[in-house]
Amino acid sequence: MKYEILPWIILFLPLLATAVITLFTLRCRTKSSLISISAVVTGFVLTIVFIAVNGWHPVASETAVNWLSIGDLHADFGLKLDALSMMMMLIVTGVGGAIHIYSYSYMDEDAGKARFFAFMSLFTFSMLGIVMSNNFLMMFIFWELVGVSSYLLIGFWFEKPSAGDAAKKAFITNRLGDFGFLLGILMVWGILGSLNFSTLQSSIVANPAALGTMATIAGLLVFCGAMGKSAQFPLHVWLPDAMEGPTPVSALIHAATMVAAGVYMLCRTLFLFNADALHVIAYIGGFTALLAALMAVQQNDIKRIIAYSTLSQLGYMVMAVGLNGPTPAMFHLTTHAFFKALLFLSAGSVIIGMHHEQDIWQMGNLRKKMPLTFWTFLIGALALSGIPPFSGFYSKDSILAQCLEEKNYLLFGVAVFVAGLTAFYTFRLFFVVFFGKEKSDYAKHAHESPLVMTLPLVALAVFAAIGGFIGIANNYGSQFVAEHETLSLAQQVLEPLHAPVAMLIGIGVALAGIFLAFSLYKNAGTDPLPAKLGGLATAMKNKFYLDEIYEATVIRLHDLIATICDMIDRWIVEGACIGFVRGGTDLTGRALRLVQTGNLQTYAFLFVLGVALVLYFVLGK
Amino acid sequence: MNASLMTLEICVMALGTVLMLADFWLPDERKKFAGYAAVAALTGLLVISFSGCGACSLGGSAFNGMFVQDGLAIFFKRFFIVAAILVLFMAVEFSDRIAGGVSEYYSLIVFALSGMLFAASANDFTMLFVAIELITITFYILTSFQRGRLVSLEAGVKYLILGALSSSFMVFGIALVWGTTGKLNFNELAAVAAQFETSKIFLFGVLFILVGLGFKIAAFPFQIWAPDVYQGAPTPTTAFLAVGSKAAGFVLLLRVLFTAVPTVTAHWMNLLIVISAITILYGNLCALPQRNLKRLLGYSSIAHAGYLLLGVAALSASGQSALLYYLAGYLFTVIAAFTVICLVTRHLDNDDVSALAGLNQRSPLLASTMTLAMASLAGIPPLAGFFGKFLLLKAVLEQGAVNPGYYCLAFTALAGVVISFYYYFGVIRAIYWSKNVVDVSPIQLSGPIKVAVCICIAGMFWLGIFPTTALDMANEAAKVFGK
Amino acid sequence: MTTSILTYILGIPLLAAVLLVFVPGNYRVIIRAIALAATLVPMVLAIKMFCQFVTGHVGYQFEQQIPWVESLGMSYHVGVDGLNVGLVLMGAIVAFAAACCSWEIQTREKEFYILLLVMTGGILGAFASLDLFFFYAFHEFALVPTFIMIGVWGRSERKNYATFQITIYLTIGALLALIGLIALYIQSGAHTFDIPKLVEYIAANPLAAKSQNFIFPLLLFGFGILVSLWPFHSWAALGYGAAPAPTAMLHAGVLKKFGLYGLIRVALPLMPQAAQSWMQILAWLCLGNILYVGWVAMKQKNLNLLIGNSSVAHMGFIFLGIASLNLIGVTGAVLVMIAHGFLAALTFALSGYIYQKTGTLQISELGGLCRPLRFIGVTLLMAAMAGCGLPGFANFVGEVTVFFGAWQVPSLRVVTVLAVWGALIIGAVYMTRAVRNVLHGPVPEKWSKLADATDVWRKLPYALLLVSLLVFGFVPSLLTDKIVPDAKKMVQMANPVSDKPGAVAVSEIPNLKSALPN
Amino acid sequence: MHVGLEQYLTVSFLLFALGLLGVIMRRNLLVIYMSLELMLNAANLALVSFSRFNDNLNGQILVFFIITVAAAEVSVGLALIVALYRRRQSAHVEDLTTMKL
Repeated sequence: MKYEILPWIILFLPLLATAVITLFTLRCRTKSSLISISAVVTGFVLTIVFIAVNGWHPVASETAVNWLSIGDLHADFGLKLDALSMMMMLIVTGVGGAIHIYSYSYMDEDAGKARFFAFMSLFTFSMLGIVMSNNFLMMFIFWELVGVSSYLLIGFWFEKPSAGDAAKKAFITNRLGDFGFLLGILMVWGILGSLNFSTLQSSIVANPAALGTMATIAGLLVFCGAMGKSAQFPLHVWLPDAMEGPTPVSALIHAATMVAAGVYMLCRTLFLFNADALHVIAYIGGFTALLAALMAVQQNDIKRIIAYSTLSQLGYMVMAVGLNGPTPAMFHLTTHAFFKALLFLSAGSVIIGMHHEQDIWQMGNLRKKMPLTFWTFLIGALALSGIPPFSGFYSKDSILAQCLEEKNYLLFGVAVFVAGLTAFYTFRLFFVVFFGKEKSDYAKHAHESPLVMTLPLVALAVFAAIGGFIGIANNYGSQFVAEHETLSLAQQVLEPLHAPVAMLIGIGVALAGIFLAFSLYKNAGTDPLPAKLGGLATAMKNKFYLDEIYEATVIRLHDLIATICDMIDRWIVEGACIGFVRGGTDLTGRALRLVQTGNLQTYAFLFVLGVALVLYFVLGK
Repeated sequence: MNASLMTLEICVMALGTVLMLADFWLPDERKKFAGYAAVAALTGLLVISFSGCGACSLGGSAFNGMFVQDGLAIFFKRFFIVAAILVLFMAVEFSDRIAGGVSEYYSLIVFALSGMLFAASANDFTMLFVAIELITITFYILTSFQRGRLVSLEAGVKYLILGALSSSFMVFGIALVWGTTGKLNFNELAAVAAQFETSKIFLFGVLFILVGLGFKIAAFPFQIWAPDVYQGAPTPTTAFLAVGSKAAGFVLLLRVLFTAVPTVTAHWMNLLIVISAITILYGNLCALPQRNLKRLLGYSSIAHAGYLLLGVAALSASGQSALLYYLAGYLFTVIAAFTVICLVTRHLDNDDVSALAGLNQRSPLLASTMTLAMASLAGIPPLAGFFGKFLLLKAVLEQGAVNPGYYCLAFTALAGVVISFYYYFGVIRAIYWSKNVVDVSPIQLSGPIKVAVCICIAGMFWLGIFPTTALDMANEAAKVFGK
Repeated sequence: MTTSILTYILGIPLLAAVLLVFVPGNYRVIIRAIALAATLVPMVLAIKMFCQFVTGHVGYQFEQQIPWVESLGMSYHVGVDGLNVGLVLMGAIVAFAAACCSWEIQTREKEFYILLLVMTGGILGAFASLDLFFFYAFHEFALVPTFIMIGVWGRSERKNYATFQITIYLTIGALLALIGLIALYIQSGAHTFDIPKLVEYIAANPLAAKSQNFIFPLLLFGFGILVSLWPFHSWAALGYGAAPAPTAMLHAGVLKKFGLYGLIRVALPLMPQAAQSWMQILAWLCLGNILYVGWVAMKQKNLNLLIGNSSVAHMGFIFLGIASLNLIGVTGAVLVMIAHGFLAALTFALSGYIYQKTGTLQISELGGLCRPLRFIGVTLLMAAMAGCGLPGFANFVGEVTVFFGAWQVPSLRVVTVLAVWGALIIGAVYMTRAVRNVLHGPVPEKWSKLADATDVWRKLPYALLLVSLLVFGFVPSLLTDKIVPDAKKMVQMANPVSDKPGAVAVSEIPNLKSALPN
Repeated sequence: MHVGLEQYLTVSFLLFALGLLGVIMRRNLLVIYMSLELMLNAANLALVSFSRFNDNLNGQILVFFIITVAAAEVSVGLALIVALYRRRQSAHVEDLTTMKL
């Protein structure tokens, strides 16, 4: 592997940026932002250089230094560089870079710009760490770091109570996932005695039954981590609230990269999962996709809608993994990174145009005011809905095909239905925001965003458009499938034809969804749906009351236990026990000294009594 | 017989007489010097006793065995002289609170000292009785010396009656022992004691003697007098009572138990364990709610009698040497505490803990002395009290194999120490952070008393940090019972 | 033998304390300067020693031995090996930080600094001593100033009660341990208090099972009380809540570790059989710390009480590491000891600052402090993150290592799972809750004008502790490489060949593992 | 009848007990003090009789010591009690309870 130093540089540049910003340039906002941007962009360039030099499959794909070594516990600080990780590096640095640049002007009037970029760099560092790490412990470490940097970014406007709460919620929910993850790691280590991915893989390949009876449990525990990060049901609740953060954050973390980490991790450790584990994973993914899509239909906050669609797309990916389709999963992950980031950034530019008004029913007819945004958003929407030839179409289609290939028709049905819903709510949003008449003064005075913001939009739009046939699937295929033949451009364009059924149905439902949205929301001033759906609509609107349920069960329970413990501590341990001992001692003292009446006669009497006592003690027996 | 062995005693007697006579021709404003003279003389004697020159530091016996000069005796004689010196310093400071006959006060202290010196060498019940009475009777006077103060008289009378009671028990005991065995000399008695182990009358007698000694050291169940007397007596007397008289009691106790009737003692393991355990608890528990300083120290002295009894109860050489070591530390600690009280309460009629309020502003030296004293009593390194308690615990635990009761004893002692932390820290708190400080007038200290205080502090640290010398002395002294 | 660097490290503060006695109380600047110097120098020396420490070499270094009481086999004997070199370093650093933070003390500075220095000397002495007697005496010596400091300079209205409780509790603990140590001395029959000699002697002729079963519980619970082992924990939060920041820093950070160090240094290697039988119980007790106290911490309305409880909860991980009785676990325990030392000191220093500025630590009254107190806020945030075991800080390494160690013992799996829950979830909940309510949210009007720590001197202690946390968090091998050899020796002694919990786990790993490249 | 050691001892025991009772029961300091002397003399009687029957004179020597010491004790004691009486105008033990607890 040539230029072995490059990956290290790529990894540590953002951290360096964070350090420099926090230590020195916290005062000057422009300098800090430039530092951070240059760090990530350089990372992007270097990644390309590295790939150009080494190709997608370097010979010796690992480079490591020992980090911790105690007896049987041996953890390297190591990097694993293969098609999978390098692709992710490209996404993180590339999409991330675009978002960094975008934020430069998005955060322009914010006082905490420097802090913001420091956090962004920290996040980039941790994310790169996840994708590059070559062993479980490293991955867990960066896993946690990603969690905390998202915590910081969500709580960026910490003076807003809602932001603080959202950050807290996100952190703790993620921690729930990490709990399982760490246990999984412990279990795997306990049985196989190693943390290194390659080692583990080889040992499992050598002896598939190595994990023995623990296989399923271990797999699911590790999957818990993915559930937390990739916001799978039931740990999905944090993602929508996470929209409290600045829009670029939503784009970077909650669309393009962090939430993808879970899926990435699943693909990285695919060898751990046995059939049963994969089944569970698949169904959880499918269910999440459905649930989130349904919720998305009735949201009115522009960012939340996209957030829910993110959820359901993640569900897609996880489902794909569960159906032994790492390639489609990663493929969709990549394209999704493009178009979802695109959507978020466009939404961001809309929000800026609307002076931070996020309710879609306050908008309308923005295509006149913000043409560029309008077009980019459209491309994003089409890609998301899976209309050929946009990238989303190819990836989603590959997942549908995977379902059929696995003969899992239930999940196929779900996937199709979700595809339809996706198209529907996406274009609901689209029509309400960009068509019809202005529904507020803001909408009347909306304006297009500056070039620095729109440029990244264009760049992402391009990829969202052509992402489907520029060989992304090839790389992943070469990673996961042993005998994988690289497809030419034409073949890639026509790839979906291999599974015509899936393709046709997919396109069909997508178009249907769009048409439905068009007919309902073309000029709608208010949402006609609740009238039609009634209770279901409110249920959707309120996210099927899941937050409330959690509030009522999990959180209450924990609080209850805490209260009980506190009571015990206060009354039993401290009050009863200590109080008793203390009071008892004191009382005995006060009682004893009553003997000292001060009366000589009593003293003499007690003296004689004492004598008698001693005599009895010695001679009495 | 060679009376030269009694050089120390004779000199002290002479000193006492001289002091008494001095009262005639010393003008009142010079009375102080009598005290300092006494201090100087005693210091001289101390030096002699250490220098090894003169007969007072070589072994031997006089009055056909009534009077022995052995390691134990020498150890205790030095101890008593040091105690007397420090008490005399205090007495000089105290003299302005005595109505008349200051130099009598000094001389009485010196006479008491002579009694203690004899007690240290007593090897015969006659000598024991005379020595004890010499001490006790002088203390009757010393206790009630402030004839102006009712409490002083009351304390005197209480001490008198109970003291007389205990001594009559002792005398009767002696009578019985002598009647059954026909021996008064300890060594002779030891030779024959074995065959009387079963005779109830003999045991009766021994126990009665122990009653008398138990009264001196204020051990349960004969501790009842201590608080009142400590509280009422003039402070220097209290100090001397707490150190000298208690130590005299212990030296005699050791002699009787381990020289006179060792075979009997061996059977009384449980008795000693129980007594020391109860004494510790009683002293500490009663001290908890106590607000009067001297009374507090009275109770604490009961507790310490209990700790010292650990050394006796251990029935081992290491126990005895630990006891001696602990006494040495106790000497400096307690006298330091009482000196501070004596100086602080000069212009006050009550000696409540509150009297210490704001002491650290009034006189940092005294404040730190009191703090150190309390810390040492509580047993905190690097002070004497800690190492002493450490040795005692060690001695007791060593016997644990013999009798599990010793483990219980150790834990009782532990409980006692914990309780004592509470009230000792109460005193320290009163010094440093009491709410209402009424009097912040600085306390003037005369040069000599400063010296005395510094000696006490030095003593506490010396025994805590460089225990080797003292420990060797103690071991040397404890060898007496080895043979 | 030449004077060991350790003697200087622990001697300088004590000498300075004596020196201060003779400085008039109104020379505040001089007093403060002396105190700072007397802690700075030992810190520098400690760092120097840490760097000079020969890594990977088993046995003691920088030794010095001066006979003290031959008749009892006592001697002033100092030295460090992998187990305590880190602790000494940590103690020295925290001491300096505490001295820096003492600017909050306004009344009776002289007495305060004297006590602070005494405490410092005692602490460092306790960790450096290789003689049981000094080991104990130094600790006792450091303990007493704690009580007085809490009593005199303490905060809350319950300070008297707090002083009372902490005094009684710790005294009981210390005395139990003392009885245990004396009994150990007597029943070993080695007639020496010298730890290395004792270890050798007992390795040659082990203690009888009877005496082991008598002594070990004494040490376990004696030391346990000193470390606020559940259910003997209630003094800790209360005491720290009432203590002035520097005291809390020194006690919670350093002095508290004495008990754990004692367990590792004395109890485990000298009484293996007893250890084996007690470790299960210890493991379950430590859950009391991790879960129960964690929950209690959630309910606290006062920042200091919360921090105090969390520090008690953290002790649980150390106990778990010790209970696992294998190399990884014990190493992890030592790591957590050091890491938590820095962390506790840091958090208490910060809460002290906040208290100093706002005059309250009631969480309900605080809020949004990140805005006015930028530096302090950020530091507190990082401390909280370290507190819930975030990678990058030393705590994470320690805790994770402990988990790996405990997982190796099949019988401790359940405990480990619950402990992980406590570490990842409960810790996160109360820490984030605290951050949310203290640092985040809108700023109350009255706090909007608070003065942040700006000049270097004010920032120094916090920065120092934070940096230490980060350094050992990023490069744990700095510590582990030193700890492992001696920990291995210790564990071998604690696991007599007969039954070996570590071995079970190892044997359970398929042999292909040995073939794998580590 | 023949009077032997037992009889003497019984008498001295009785004396001792009487004295003890007096100390415990009587309220007047002077009487208490007399009872104490009674106890001392009980001891003396015992000693004398012992030395008479074991014909060994040490006991009688001791008796002399005791008598002397008793004398000293009495002189001091009476002085004390008188001083107290002067001040308190009473020699009753109930009046001596200013120090208690």
